[in-house]
Amino acid sequence: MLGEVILVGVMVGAVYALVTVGYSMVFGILKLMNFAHGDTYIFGTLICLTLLAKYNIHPVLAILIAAIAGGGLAFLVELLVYRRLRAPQHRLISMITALGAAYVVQNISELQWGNQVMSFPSIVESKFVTLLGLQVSVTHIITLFVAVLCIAVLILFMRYSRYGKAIDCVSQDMDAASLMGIPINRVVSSVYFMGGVLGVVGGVLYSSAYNAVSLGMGFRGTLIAFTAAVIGGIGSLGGALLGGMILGLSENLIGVYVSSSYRDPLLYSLLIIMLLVKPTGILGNSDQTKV
Amino acid sequence: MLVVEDIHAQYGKVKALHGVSLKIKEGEIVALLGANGAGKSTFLKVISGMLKPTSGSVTFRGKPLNGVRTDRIVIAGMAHVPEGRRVFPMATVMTNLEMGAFTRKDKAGVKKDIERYFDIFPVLGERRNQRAGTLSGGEQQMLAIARGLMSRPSLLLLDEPAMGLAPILVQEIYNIVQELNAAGTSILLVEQNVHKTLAIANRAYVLECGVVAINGRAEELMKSEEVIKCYLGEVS
Amino acid sequence: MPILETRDVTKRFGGLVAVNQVCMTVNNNEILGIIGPNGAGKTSFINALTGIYKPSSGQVFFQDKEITGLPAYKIAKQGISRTFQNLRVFSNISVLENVLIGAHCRIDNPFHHIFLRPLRSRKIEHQAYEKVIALLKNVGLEEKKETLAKNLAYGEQRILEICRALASDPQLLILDEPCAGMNSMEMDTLADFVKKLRNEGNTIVVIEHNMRFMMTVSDRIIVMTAGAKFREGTPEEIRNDLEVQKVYLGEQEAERC
Amino acid sequence: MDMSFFESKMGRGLLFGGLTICLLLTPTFVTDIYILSIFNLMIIYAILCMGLNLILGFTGLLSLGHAAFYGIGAYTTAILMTRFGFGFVAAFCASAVLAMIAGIIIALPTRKVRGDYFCLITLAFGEIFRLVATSWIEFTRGAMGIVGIPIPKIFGLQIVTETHFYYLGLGILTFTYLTLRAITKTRYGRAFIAIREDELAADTMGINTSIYKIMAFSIGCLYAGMAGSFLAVYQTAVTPSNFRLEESCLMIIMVIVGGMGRNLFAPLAGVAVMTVATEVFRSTAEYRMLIIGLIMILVLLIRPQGIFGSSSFKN
Repeated sequence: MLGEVILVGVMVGAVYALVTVGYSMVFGILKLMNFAHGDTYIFGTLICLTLLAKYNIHPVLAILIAAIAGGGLAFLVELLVYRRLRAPQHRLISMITALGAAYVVQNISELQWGNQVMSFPSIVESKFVTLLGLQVSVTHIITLFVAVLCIAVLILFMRYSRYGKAIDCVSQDMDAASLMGIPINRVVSSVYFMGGVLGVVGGVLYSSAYNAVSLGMGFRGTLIAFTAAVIGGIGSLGGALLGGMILGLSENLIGVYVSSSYRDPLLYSLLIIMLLVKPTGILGNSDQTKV
Repeated sequence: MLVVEDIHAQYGKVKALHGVSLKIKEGEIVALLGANGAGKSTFLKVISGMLKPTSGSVTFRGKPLNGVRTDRIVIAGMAHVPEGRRVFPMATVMTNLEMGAFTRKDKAGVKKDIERYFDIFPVLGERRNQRAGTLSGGEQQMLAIARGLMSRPSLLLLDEPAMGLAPILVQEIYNIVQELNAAGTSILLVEQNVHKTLAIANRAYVLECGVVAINGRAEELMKSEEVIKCYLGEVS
Repeated sequence: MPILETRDVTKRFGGLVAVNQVCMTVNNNEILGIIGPNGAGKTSFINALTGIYKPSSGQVFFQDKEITGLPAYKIAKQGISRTFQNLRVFSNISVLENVLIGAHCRIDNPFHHIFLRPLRSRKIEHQAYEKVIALLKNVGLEEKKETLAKNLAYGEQRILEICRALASDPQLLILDEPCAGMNSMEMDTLADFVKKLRNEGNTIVVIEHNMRFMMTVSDRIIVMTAGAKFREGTPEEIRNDLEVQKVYLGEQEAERC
Repeated sequence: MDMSFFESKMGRGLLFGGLTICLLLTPTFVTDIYILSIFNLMIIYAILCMGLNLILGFTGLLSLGHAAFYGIGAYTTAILMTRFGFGFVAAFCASAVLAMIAGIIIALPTRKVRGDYFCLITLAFGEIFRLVATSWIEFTRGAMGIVGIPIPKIFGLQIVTETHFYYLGLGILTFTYLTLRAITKTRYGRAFIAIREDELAADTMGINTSIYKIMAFSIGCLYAGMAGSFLAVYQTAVTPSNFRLEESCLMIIMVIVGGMGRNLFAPLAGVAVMTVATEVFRSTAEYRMLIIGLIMILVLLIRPQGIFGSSSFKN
């Protein structure tokens, strides 16, 4: 039993990490809390649902289209809402506009799909296999595999590609990066786009693993991304992975062995405790204000 | 090669430049002098496209640069080494140099150039896989200059490269600047240290409160009563 | 009589030693200048004195009381007031309110008095107002008291910042690069103003690059390089010190001084 | 907008006097119960937003959990009056104090946590409150809420009709305004502004910034508790859905649209605009969040200081 719970926890954790990565990267570069993150990826997930359920499109193609739609939406939100308020003195103001953007995106989704819990088709046939003596769902294994693969590819991209290194440098010193000829606006847009794409992939995997999706998961997703990013260390990819795993595991353990109604209060308490104890997160760097 | 005419610029709430004009010819070292807050760094930011001037024009090799994005300006052949070094502290020396060549497409050439700068700055070669933030101030300054050179600029803008460095290092940096110039790079050097700068520059402009107070050939300015009075000050 | 004394004050940032075992004293009613190249740790040193940084080691004594590592607001209450290298006036509020905030810790108006003894509370606030008006008159900003600070000229904002620091009746006033961005005329005015403050009984520490300004105002000068105290002496001694010339002034510049 | 007339002493006096008379006489002109109920709603939001302005506009702290303190006030009054037989006045005071204590506890981390992280704490607290109110069924009756809150009596006077509630609300609002005005005119109000403008500089002025932030936050929460208590007796019922994140956001929008900062009345303009807008758009409730979101974005992009705000706010 414990083994299965842990495995599901790891699966959920990997999906959470996928959702967190985009949010965390955005924060790393712009120091902006993107409240619209969750609603954006739920929008993409719902598009995927429509494509699968209504038009019977092949799942891979559906996920691809949905991911691009989600990424495009994130890109649009950045362009229209955040770009003009990028200067550091607008940080609080841009947070409020981010909330506004979350509202708008959520409302648009609600007009299209309503706010009920909808059933989400399984992308792969749900079968159980016995692995190392554990009863495991194939869906869970594939979900875990895809999520880890996405994150691994992202980490490799950030570490070894020229563009990935440029993104990293923009987050370290935006002005200096622009003096190197790195096109800042394009880099920021692409980070938003990537965050949206990965979020949608995470959202689709999660919804398909649990066969359900609802608008309410959007805001919860934002909070999960916040919490996981804060636990792991905001702006760090490894931190996002670690934070996502910690959240996914603890959530499942508590859900099974204590009570599922304590799941969300736990999430929020973890966030508060982490902010109090180590606001820089497990893998984050501390920053010293310069006078 | 660079013609700047009548630049007015505002930086935040402070009006920083009130009509600054400046010319750089091919192969020159031009010094831009002035006290803290005289508008030197703001002026460089205008030239490299980081800050939009309220009026005035910048022309680089016959092409107007007004409102052109910084990355285009880098491609056009101008590199700006900012004040306070501003290396990417969490990235390695190697990555810093690679970023300097972001606008270049010739991978082999970039590799060759990196090795070349490791020859010129052996310290950097020794520390190529070290994080730039762990380098000392002087090493970071060399990295910043090398990084600026990676885009193969024909004009290098150096903003206070000697700032905060030990005097011995200052001399070394100045020697490097002269070498680079001898190798064919034109240089706009912003400095506070009047004498050292005038010693290596061909011409100089002195900024005071956002206007050019004096300009002329370096040797003449060295002897000028006006420079001494206006810029260095004399103790009464 | 020393008013401030530091013993081996050190400040480290990670591996970097910004301030290295600095010992110094400030005497009552003098103007002490601190000079040194950029990055020599002057501002970090001041930050360690005024509680913005906690010193990594060493001790600071102010009026014979140890203030090492106290939070900034407590040090301000003890009577050390400062200005900043990059202007930090409260830009969106009026000149008057800026200076009133400077007087904050000298306004004896406990919170419950606002409701329980409203008359006393109002009287105290009014006294503070009059004191601040007098101060503004003294620096020539009285006519602009209702102007938003951000709408003042740069030089006036510098004066306002000094005025705000003075409003707390400091025993020690620290000015961090007060001449930055000033032309030589404004600098002369500021030099006169600083000397006037000293003659009125204030003790002042000034950090500044401009040698002419420093030579004019300072009674004593400390030279810092690479985080450590390098030399100490009268302006005359510093100017003629060969080592200082080599490390900081440069030969030609020393000649010009 | 030219504000010089309203800022002159006579202009302000006239405006203030006129406004007071209008407010006092409103129930004699407005006989329509529905319209009067909108006025009462506005009064509740006015109290909340004046308090929030102290937190957001003066001190520059973003609170995404103001509705939770409002909720604490409402539930305290509801529980004390239905279960423990408290009178309204006692329950009202207890509500205010409890909300303030909660405010102090939530604001304690401000000494350690940076400004934008602090808003996450308030957000998390707001959600925790709502979840507890929904799932602690024995105590709060869960999503059903607490109903049948008795008619409030103040010194023997029964508050029953809309008009009665109007005057009660106006009384609380007046109290809010007068106390806030007294506080903000002293060194305390200036210290709050100094923290908003430049926390580090404020620190070197001898302002104990962490204490002052806790102070501003908890005082703002005190008024939220009062508004909650008023809501409980006015609606005679409270449910968790009254205190969602959406409510907190709505309050922020009201303050921003009206204008944050020095001018205590500025947020009220936002209250009026947003309450009327919500009523007008009631028929199109499905677009509500879209409209609120767009207003948030557009107002901040075009005029970050709000309609009547004088100072834009800095981080």
